[in-house]
Amino acid sequence: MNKLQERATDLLKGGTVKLIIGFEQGNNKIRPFFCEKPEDAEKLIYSDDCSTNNAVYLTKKELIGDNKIAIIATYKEIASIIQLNKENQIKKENLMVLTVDKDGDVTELTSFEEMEKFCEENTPAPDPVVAALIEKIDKMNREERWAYWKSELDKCIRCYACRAACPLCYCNRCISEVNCPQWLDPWKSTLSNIEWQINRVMHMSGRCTGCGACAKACPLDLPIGILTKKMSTDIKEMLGEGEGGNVLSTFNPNDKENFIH
Amino acid sequence: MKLGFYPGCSLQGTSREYNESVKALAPFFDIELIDIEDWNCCGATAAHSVNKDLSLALPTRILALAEKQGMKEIVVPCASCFNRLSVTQYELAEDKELKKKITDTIDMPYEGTVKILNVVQFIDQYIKDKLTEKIVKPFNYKVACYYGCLLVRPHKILKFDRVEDPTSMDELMKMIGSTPIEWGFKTECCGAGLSVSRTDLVAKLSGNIVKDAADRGAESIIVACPMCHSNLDMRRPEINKYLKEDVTVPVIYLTQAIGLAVGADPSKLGLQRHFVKVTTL
Amino acid sequence: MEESNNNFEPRIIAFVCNWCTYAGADLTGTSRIKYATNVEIVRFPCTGRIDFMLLLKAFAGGADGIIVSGCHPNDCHYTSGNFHARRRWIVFRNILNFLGIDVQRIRFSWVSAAEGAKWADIVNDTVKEIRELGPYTEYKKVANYLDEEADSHE
Amino acid sequence: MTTNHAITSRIQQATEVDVDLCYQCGKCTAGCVLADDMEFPSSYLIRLLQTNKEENYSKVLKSNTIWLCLNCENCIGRCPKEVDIPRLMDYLRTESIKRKCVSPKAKPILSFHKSFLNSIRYTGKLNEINLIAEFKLRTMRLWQDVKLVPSMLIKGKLKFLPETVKNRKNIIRIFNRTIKNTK
Amino acid sequence: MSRIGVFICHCGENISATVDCERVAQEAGRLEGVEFATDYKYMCSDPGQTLIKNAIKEHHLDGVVVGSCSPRMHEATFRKTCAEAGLNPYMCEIANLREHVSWVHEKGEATTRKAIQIVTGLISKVQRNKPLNTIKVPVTKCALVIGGGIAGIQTALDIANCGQKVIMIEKSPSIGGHMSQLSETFPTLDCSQCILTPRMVEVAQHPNITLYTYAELDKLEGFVGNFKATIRLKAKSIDYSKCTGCGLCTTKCPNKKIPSEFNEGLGMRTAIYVPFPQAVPNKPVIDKEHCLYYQKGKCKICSKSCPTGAIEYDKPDEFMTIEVGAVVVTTGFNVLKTDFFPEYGYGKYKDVITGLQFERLASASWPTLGEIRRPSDGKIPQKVVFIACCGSRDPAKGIPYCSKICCMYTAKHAMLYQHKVHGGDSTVFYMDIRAGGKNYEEFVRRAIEEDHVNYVRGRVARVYEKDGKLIVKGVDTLLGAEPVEIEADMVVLATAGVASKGAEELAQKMHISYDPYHFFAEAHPKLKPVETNTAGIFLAGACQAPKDIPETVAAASGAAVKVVSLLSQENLVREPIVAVVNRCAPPLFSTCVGCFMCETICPYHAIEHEEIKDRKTGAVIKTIAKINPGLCQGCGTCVSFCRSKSIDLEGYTNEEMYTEVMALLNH
Repeated sequence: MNKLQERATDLLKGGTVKLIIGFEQGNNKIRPFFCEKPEDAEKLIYSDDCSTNNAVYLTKKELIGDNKIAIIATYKEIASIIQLNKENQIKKENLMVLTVDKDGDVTELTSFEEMEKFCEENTPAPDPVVAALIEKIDKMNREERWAYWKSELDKCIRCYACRAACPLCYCNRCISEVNCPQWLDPWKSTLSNIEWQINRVMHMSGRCTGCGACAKACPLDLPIGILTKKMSTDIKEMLGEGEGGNVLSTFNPNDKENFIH
Repeated sequence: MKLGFYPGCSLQGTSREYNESVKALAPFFDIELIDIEDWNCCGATAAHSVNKDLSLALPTRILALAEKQGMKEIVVPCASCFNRLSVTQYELAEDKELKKKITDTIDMPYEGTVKILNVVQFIDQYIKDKLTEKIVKPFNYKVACYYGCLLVRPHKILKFDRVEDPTSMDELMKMIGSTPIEWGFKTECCGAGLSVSRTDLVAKLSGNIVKDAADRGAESIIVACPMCHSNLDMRRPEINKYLKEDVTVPVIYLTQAIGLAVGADPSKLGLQRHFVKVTTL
Repeated sequence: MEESNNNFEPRIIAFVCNWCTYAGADLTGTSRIKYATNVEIVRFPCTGRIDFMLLLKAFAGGADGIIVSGCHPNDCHYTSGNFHARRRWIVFRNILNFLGIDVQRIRFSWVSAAEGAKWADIVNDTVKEIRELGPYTEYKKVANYLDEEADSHE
Repeated sequence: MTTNHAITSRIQQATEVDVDLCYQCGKCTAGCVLADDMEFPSSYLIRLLQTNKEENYSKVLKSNTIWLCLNCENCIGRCPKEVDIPRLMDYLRTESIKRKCVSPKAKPILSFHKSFLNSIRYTGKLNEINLIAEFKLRTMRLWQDVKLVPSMLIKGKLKFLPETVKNRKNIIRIFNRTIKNTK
Repeated sequence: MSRIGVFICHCGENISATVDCERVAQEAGRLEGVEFATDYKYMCSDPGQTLIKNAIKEHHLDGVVVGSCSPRMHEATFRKTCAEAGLNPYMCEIANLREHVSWVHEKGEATTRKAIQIVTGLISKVQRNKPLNTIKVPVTKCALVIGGGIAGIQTALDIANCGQKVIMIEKSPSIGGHMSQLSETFPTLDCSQCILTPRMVEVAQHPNITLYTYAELDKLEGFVGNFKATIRLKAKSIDYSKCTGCGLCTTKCPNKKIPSEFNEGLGMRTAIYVPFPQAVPNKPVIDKEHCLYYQKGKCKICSKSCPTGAIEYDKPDEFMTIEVGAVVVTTGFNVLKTDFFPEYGYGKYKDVITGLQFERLASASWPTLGEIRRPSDGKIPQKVVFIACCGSRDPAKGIPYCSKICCMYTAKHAMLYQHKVHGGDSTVFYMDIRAGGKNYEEFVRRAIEEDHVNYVRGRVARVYEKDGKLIVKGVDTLLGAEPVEIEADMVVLATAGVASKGAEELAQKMHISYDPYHFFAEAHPKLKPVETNTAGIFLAGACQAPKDIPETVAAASGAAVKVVSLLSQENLVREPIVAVVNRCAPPLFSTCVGCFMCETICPYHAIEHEEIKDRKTGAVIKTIAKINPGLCQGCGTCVSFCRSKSIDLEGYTNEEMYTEVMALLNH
C-alpha cells in the first residue's frame, strides 16, 4: 500500500471520516471513487487526469449528509473548494482536504490560506488548444462568430451535463427550472440553447475557476469551456480581481468602459 | 562585505579628504568599497540647468555601469551626485518612454535595480550597529550637524530622514560622544553651484549658516557634502569678510569625525587638507 | 414580411431607471422636444434592477434595438445601483460580442433628470443607427424557429 | 496658438508643471534663500507666467531669477500645491538660452555651467583646473580666486593632468545626442 | 380571468391633439382580460376620478390602467382613487401617454399605435400584479445622541423639549466638547463657558434626557424606528451613587504630571480627575493608563482619602443594550497638532501653539485668569504671529479643503491679544480672508482697523528659534512677494480642522457613508443636509465638515426636528416596493441556497441571514438570505443579480417586467 492508501485506511478505520472522495482506475480512464470502507482504500489512486472535478460532490447533501469526509484534491478541487467556501457552501470542520505530492507524500491542507498558497504554486499552464480556439474566434468578424456559435450550439441537446459537472452550479433551483416567468424554453432550440449558455457564463462570471469540467462533461464536445475561459480573461483585464470572485456584486466607482455615452 | 562605490569628481579633486576619510573608515568595519569601473561625472547642477536629457543620460550611464559590474548597492558620498543619481533613477522608473530614450542615448542596457546609498544611509546600515564598541577616542565636542539641501530634498524621491530638521547625523554624532546643538540652518542652502560664478552670494548664504552655528557655541560643523564643505571651508575668507568678523569654527566631514573616534590616523582622514584649521580638535 | 431598409421602422425597447432617465424623458415631453416614435419605455426603479435576461428576451420578442439608460455615475438614487449595472453590462456585452450577437443594437447611456434634450438625441440616434443596420433578422430567425418549421411544412 | 493659455500649456507640455495650480500663497518665496537677490522671486515669477502674456514671459526669460535659483528644492518641499519650481526653472533656463535672451547679470553663471560641461564633454570627468581656466577665459575674471591656487596645490586639492573616462567616445556621443553646443 | 379597466385621459387636448384617445380605448377594450375601457377629457378631475371609481365598483374590476400624464405626476392620485373604490392601489398602473407620447411625437398613426402598445404592455403587467400592503413599522420613541458637544447638547435639548426621550452618550468624562475649551466666541466676544454651561446643566437635569458619559457606541443594529444600540460604559472606577464630587481624591493623587486634554496639553492633571471645574457630571474618573494602582498595583491613595468609599477599582467595562427609534451623530472634529508641521518645528518649540491652545491661554478659567503668558517661560509675549491655513488648503501635506472656522477665530485671537496685551504687536499671515456670515466681515475689519492687527498676505515658510525668539520667515505677496522676517515671542498656528479620531470606524459600525477625509456624508449636500443615507440616522455639527458654533447649532436644531417628526409617528408607513426572498415547501424551504454573494450588492445592508430550523430539534437545516423590509429601499439590484431568481422585487417582479416587455413587443 502506498502512503495515500495507508492514510485513507487509518482515517476510515479510526472513524475520523465517514467517506473519502478520491480517484480510482476505471476500465479505460480515471474515475471518481467514493471510499467508505477501509478495505477499499487500496483502490485509491492519485491522479490529475480525472475529467471530473470531485469538488462537485461537496455540495451534494444526499451524499455527504452531516458527516465528516475527506477529499483527495488536485488543483481543480482545491480551487473550487476555496471559491465554495467564499460562497458559504463549505463546512470546514466537516471537510478534510488531502493532496499528494510527486513523492507520494500525503499533505493535509488545514486552512484556506494553505489552499490559496497551494493554488498559487500549482497553477496549471493555460491550455493551448483553448487559447488557440479563442484567438481564432476573436479574429472572426461578427457574422462569422454568430454563424459559428449558432451551428455549434444548435447541436446542444440540453442534457445539462455542463451544469451537473460544475462544482459551482449548486443552486437548489437553476434558472432553467424557473417557470414564472419561463425565462428559458425548457426544450432544445437554438435560441434557448444560446440563452442557456449566456446565463451559465454570466452566472459564472468572476467565480469560474477554469477547471474545464463543463467542457469535458459535454457529450457533444461543444466548445462551451472557452466561453467561461474568455469571460474570465476579459474580466481580469477589464475589472481586475473581484473580491472573493464577487465581480458582479461589487463595484469600483472607477470601472472603465467605452460604450456608455 | 563588498559594496559598490561612486566617488564623483569632487572627491577626486577639491574634496579628496572626503574620499580618503570614507575609504579610511571602511576597513574598520570590514567593508571593501569598490569603485565603479570607468565612471563619469554625474553632470551636477550644470547639466540640468542647461539640458534635461543630458542631466539624465550622464547619471544613467553610471548606474548602467554599476549594474553591468554586478553591483546591488552603491555608496555615493557626494550629496550632489547622490541627488542626481536618485532623481534620475526615479524619473526613469516613472516614465517608460523617457527610459527608452535615455538608454538609447547611452547605448547601454539599464534596469534601475541598483540601490543608491548616501553616506549617512551607508553608515546607518553597515556601521552603526558596531560603532559603539569600536570607539576608542570619543569625539567629545559641541557640534552643529549641517545637512544642506541635496541630502534631504526632494523628499518624495530621496525618502531620507525628516525633510525639515533631520536628525540622522545628530544621532550618529551622539553615538561617538558629541553633543549636537539645536540650530536653525540644518537644511538651508549654502549656495552650492554658485561658488565660483557668484561668490558674493555664496559668502552671504554660507555666512549665515556658519554664524548661526558659531553663535550657538558649536565647536565644529559636521557635513556630508563636498559642496557644502568647500563653501563653508574654502570660502571662509569671503564669509568672514561678509560677516565682518573672524569665525574660526572648522568644518568636518561626518566620516572624518567618526574616523577620529574609532582611532583612524588623522592624516589618512585628510584633516590637513582643510582651509579652516582643525587645531582645536 | 420582408421590409426594405428604406421604410423599415425598427422596434426599440428602452429600459430606464425611474429617477434619472425616466424623469429625463418626462422633461423631453414637458420641453416639447420631438423624437421618433419607435421607442417604448419600460420603467424600472433602478438600472441595477434591469435583468440581462430581459434584454435577451426583448431581442427574442422581436426588438431590433435596445436602449439601456440610468443615472450618471455617482448620481444613483440608491447610491450604487448604476455602478453594479455598469459592471454587469461590461461583462454581458463582451459575452454577447464573443457569441456574435450584435452589440451595436444595444445602446447604453447615462441620462439625468435634467437631460431632456439628450434623451431625444439618444432616441433619434439609435433609431437612425438601427434603421441603417436593418431588422435583426438573424436573431428573429433563431427565435421564431417554430414559425420557421411551420413555414417549411407548408 | 490663439488660446488664452498658450504659454502655460506649452510649459505644462514640456515639464508637466501646471503653473495654474499656484494660488499665490508665497510660501516658496518666504523660504527662498536668494529671494532678496532676485529681480523678482519665485511666486512673482509664477504669477507672471499665469498671465499668459508674451511680454511677461520674456520678462521671466530675461530675468536673473532663473539663473540664481540654486535648485535647493526648499520651495517644492513646502509648496502646498506641489508646483515643481526647480523643474520649471530648468526649463526656463533652457528656453532662455534658446531665445538668446540670458540676463547679462547671469552671464557668469551660464559661463560656469558651460565650462563645467565642456570639461566633462571630452574627458567624462570634471577637472577643476580646466574648469576654472575656461571659466576665467569666458568671463575674463582672470584674477578671481588666484590666491586660492597655491594653498590648494599644497593641500593636494588640484590636479593638473585631467583624469579621463576610458570610453570617451561614449561620452562624446551622449553629448552629441543631447546637447550639441556648449559654446 | 382578470377584469381590467382601462381609462384613457385626453388631458384637455394635451394628449388627444396627437393621440387618437378614443381608438386607444377601443383597441384596449378588445384585449383579453379587459373588462372595461373608456376615454375622458380630464381623468384626474373629480368627475374623472368618479368615473374610475364607479367603473371599479360596477364592473368589479381587479386591475386598472390609466393612460394619462407621467406616473411621476399622478400615479399617487389614481392609486388613491382606486383605493377609495376598494381596489388595492398597487393594482393600478399608469401609461405615460403625455410626456412620453403626445408631447414628443407628431399627430399620426405611429403615435397612436405607440400609445396602444404602451397601454397593452401595462395591461399585461397589471394582470400579473399582486395586491400589496404598505409596510408599517412601529417606532421606538427614544433617540440616541452620540457626542456631548454643543451639537449634541442642542439636539438633545430640542428633542427633549418636544417631549421625546433622549439618551446621550459622550466618550469623555464630561459633556461640553470643544466649545467648553473656548475663551470668547466670535463675532460677539461673549464668553463661551457662560453661554454653554447652563445648557450642560440642563442636559444633566432634563427629565427626558438620560446622560451616559465615558460611554461609546459599540454596535448598532436594526433600522429606522427600530435601532438596537449596544453601548460600552467604560469603567470609571468610581461609584457615582456614592461620590459627592468633593474633589479630595484629585488633590491627593500622586501622579500630577499628565497633560490635560481639556487644556490641550498646556496644563497638567492627576490620574483621578475631573476634566475641568464646570464639568458635567462634576465627578472624577480614574485614567487607568496613568493610575499608579492600575499600572504598578500599588497606591490606592484616592481610595484611602475618599470620605464616602466611592472608589471601586478593577470593575470591568459594562455593556448596555438600548432600543431607539433614531440616532443623531454629533461626534465633532479634531484639530491638527503642532507636531504635524515640519517647517514650524515638528512641535518642538513650546511657544509655537495651536489656535485651540491659544483659546486656553486666553481663557478666564486659565491659571493666569486670562492674562496671556507664553507657555515656555510665562512671559507676556510682546510680539505674536498668527499663521492661518496651517494644513488647510494644502493638498500636498495637509488637507485640500478650507477649514472654514480659522479666519474668524484667528481674527478673534489677534483681537483678544491686542485687548489683553497693551502695546503688543500681532501679525496675521493669511492667504484669503473668508468671513462670510452675519457680522463676520465687520468683525475682521474691526481687528484690522480698530485693534491694528497687522494682516500680511502670504504664507510662512519656516519658523525657527534663536536666542529665545521665534524667527518667522514669511512673505508679503502684496508687495511683489517681498520676504518678511519677524522675531516673535509666540506663534499661533490656525491648524486644520479634521475628522475626529475613530470617525471611520464609527461610520462603519453604523453603516453610514463618509467622505475621503472621514467626515460623515449627508444624504444630499443641499436638500438633505442633516440626513444620512441610512434612514433614521442623522448628523449635526462638525462631524460632517468644519462648522462654527452658529452653523452647528442650526444643524443640531434641524436634526432634532427630523428626529421629532420621526418619533411623533406611531408607525412608519413605507411603500411596499421591497425585495423579498422566496419561501417554498420543505425540504427546500426557499430556493435561496445561501451563497450570500448578494450581501455586498445592497447599499442599505438590508440582506440578513435567516436560519431555518427544524421545528422539533431546533437544528439549523439551512441558512438563507432575508431582506429586512425596514432597510430595503427597493432598488432591486439584488433581484437581477440572484442566479437562482430567489429574490424578487414587489411591484417590479420578474414576471411582471417580463410580461410587460413581451406584451409591448407582441402587439
